[in-house]
Amino acid sequence: MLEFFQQAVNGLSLGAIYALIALGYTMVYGIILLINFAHGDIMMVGAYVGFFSISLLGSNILVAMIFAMVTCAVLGVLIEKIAYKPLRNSTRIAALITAIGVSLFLEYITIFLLGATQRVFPASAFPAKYYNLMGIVISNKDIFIIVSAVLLMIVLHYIIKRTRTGKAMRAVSLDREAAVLMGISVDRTISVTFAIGSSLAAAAGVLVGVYYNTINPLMGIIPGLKAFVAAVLGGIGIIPGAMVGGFVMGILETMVSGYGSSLYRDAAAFGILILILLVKPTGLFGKNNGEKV
Amino acid sequence: MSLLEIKGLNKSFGGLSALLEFDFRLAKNELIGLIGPNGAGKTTVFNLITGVYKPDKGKIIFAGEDITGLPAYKICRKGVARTFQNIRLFNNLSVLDNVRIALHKAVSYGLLAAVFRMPSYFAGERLIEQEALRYLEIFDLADKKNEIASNLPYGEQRRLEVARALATRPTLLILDEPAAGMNPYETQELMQLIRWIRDDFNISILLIEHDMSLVMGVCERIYVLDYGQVIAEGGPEEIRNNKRVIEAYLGEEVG
Amino acid sequence: MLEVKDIDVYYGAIHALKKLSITIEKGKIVTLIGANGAGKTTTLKTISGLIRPRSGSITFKNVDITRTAPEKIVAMGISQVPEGRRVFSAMTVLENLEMGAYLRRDKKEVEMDMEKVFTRFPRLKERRKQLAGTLSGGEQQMLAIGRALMAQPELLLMDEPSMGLAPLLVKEIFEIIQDINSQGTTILLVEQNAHMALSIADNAYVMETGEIVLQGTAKELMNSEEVKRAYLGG
Amino acid sequence: MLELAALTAFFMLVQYMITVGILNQYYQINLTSMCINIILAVSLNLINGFTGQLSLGHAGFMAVGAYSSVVMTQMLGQPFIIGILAACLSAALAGFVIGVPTLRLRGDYLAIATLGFGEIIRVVLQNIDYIGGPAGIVGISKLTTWTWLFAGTVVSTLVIVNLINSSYGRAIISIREDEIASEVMGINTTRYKVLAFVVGALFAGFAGALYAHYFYIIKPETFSFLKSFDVLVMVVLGGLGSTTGAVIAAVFITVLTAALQTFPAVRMILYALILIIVMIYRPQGLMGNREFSLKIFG
Repeated sequence: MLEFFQQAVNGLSLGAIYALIALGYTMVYGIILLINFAHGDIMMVGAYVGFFSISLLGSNILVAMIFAMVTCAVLGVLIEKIAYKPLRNSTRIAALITAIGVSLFLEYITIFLLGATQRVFPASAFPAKYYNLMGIVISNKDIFIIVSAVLLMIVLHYIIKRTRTGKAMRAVSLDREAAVLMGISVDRTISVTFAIGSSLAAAAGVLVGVYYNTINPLMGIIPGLKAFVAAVLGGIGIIPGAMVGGFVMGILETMVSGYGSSLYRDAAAFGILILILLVKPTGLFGKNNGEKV
Repeated sequence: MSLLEIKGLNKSFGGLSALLEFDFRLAKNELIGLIGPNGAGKTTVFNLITGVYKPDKGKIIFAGEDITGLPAYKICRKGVARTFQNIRLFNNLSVLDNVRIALHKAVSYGLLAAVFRMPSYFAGERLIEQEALRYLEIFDLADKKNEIASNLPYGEQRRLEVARALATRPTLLILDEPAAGMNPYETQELMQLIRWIRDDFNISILLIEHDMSLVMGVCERIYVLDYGQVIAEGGPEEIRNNKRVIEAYLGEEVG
Repeated sequence: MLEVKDIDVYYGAIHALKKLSITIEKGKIVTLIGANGAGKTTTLKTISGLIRPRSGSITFKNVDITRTAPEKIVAMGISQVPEGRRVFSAMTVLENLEMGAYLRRDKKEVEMDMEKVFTRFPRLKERRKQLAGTLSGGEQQMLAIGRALMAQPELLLMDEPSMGLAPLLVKEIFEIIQDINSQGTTILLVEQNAHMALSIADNAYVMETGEIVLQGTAKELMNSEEVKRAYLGG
Repeated sequence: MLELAALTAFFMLVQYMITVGILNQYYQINLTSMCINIILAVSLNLINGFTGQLSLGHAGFMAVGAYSSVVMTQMLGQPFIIGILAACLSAALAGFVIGVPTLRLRGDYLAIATLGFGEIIRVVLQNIDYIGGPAGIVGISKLTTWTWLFAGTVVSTLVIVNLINSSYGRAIISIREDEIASEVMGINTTRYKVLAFVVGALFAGFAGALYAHYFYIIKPETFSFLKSFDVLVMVVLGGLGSTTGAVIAAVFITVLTAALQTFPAVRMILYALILIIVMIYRPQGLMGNREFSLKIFG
């Protein structure tokens, strides 16, 4: 039983990271119906920005995170303007192929510029401490990851529920034409969505650096895909769904590694994806709406 | 005996009832119109008959067979063909290919004959092409057979869609707003064409139309739908003077 | 106030509006009637800037708005109650109304206008925390009207406000339209329900396949055989 | 007839150049990659281009084919032809098993599901000790000859071209054009989607067998989704729905890959740019859906 709770706690911090990434997927999908395949790679860029601001500028982890978030917000907006906006009226498949292109581009331009080698996230940024809570070991890293992820989610929730911009985002995703009739600028709203989604991914990137201690240019692929699965699990386009989906994925993953074989951990994620797509493609929290003829 | 008989058909979308206890009969060789204000549920009826949607409740009997809930391709194979309100051609394909695809259900050679180019393939392809050209000629589109469908002018796209539907050799043809976007002159032509198709192909036709002159001029019997229910049924003259119909269309007389 | 002059609109191969002209004077209710597919909704969408005409011009208060972005047009004082209501279903009644006032910065006045909407539609006030998607058809229509009013329009475009509503509700909606107009908002009303529309309008246009086939005062058209023909065929 | 003569002459010429050693090892490797890439691109194009169903799992089927052929030839001591048949059949079966449930999904969901299945295939291969687990199988005898490559490429291309230019092919294309209209025209769209998927998978398996018996070693890592993306680049560049385009793009990408062998990152950056730029500026690809005619039995 103790073992089970230990695994759950381990899964919680991983799940928090997935949830942060999944939020970006779900927000972008909600507003332009695009699976932003490059989202995981934006997370990777965030991790690198965080890495360099700690190792070169000597900033502390919070400053590094903010730095990464700002950089990636700009990057996300640029990607949308350059690669996705021209395709807004094309098929969704064309947009998806472009997104795959952007993903490959980010991965390999990073390899080209910085090399493919793994880098060790500076341990000085985060000296590890462990606490024992009734037999369950929890590290200060876990606490940091969970707390910062939850804080960011609260901020996001506030933005979306309370602010004018957040409401405009929801309006555009619900009915773009009606939103235009309210005087909402769709272009601007889409940009804001990319900025927020990408900055959350950047924060997740720094947290991944803390969690695994290492970063590399291809580090975004697998967490990106798993976060995507989390978004689908919760019902893509649905924000609370992404949060729940993220935590479920994280906990499931540690359970599979803990009780089964870690070799199957990635396959399990895809298995869940396919199961969800086949059984309830709208996700746990999604509603059904068929194609109109 | 009626060719198509619908009993107590119901369909709702997200709790909103689009069609309520819809009853309908159509005899062999009849030409029937289905009219009603926007959102009355007319296209829903078509989508249910042709299997694009599945009904929540009710029965659709076609030629004595229950076709309720069958997939669309099976319903087509039983002899129901249709056109769409917003024209759904195979846009990037040639005019000829559009009609040839409709003839696929009667293809006379097998998959392996196609892949290994056996004699039956060539014979079958010739047959399909001749047949397709025949339909194109009827609709005066034969000289455009190599044109890409989306490049045709609007009126010809409408005609091609009808040609394609007829090529599936239906016993019932369903036309969803065939006159939409046509000028009065083209509408006149269309009226004659519809009558002619019915007589020449010896089939039944059911049409939704907003252009009342077309419906009144060509249909023998008309069903009027409002809020998903039939509010009137009868010949054109009857319908024109029916109080409920006038209300549904012009609104209640005020004062 | 609004001058639509010779506009041509195409959807791909379809010539949807053909040299269409409409004039609306300040303070009036003008109605645009005609059968389905005649191009009424297209006309409204073109005025709101959602569709660009290929030729012709639209001027509002003597400013050319033919190529103006939709959000600027809203800011200039034209708002629309779209066909089928189009409320933001997963947002609350209150949020929907806030969206109507999206471009406004005068918080106090917005509050006041909100109160006005609630006085006009008490049922919306009761349900202000409810999601718009859970409202009945009539309530959604009221919300759509209230939302459009929150933009403080000088010209209100209404697309089939009676669609899909029970006769009693239709009557109520039309009374509301008259009331809005009497408080100074000019209205362009697109309707299928010709009798109702003509009964409250000052001037009217009848459309058929993208063209204006008839125009005049509402009284003239009310008794016209032509109007009946346009709807039920000759 | 002329085309047949030209193809035969080409075959003889290359065979001669190999025999006398004009084409050295380096060129032969690239020639092999070229043929395999053509088979992969043409078969993926059947699914992505003609049927309009975006599949990102092609490498998975290639893996199934590669492994089953190697099991046949290396572990069970069967002749190469049996290995190839096993590759085709097992990949086609995998295509069927995966296609039936997933092809109900639309557009981007299908893409992700196929990507997931491709990865599951890879992970499963990694976990089977009998076939070497993550390390794969080493020391596969080199049975893929120029004759096999040439015949394989020609047969794959011809079968797909012939399929497309038949009533069955038109049924398949109509799904891409408008699935609902197609269904209403009496076409069992599910059946034809699965057919295209199975045929596409079959040839991917074939390509896998040829690959395994030329390059000496196979491991699950080789068949990750990056390999699927490679093929996708070819199909997109050549034009979704043009077999000629797929062939030309496969040749071009192979040459490009060889030229950039020492700069792998640059190669991938170019791939990425190809995907983005083609989709934005020329979504129909180099060839659109046009074809050069290739009539051999016609």
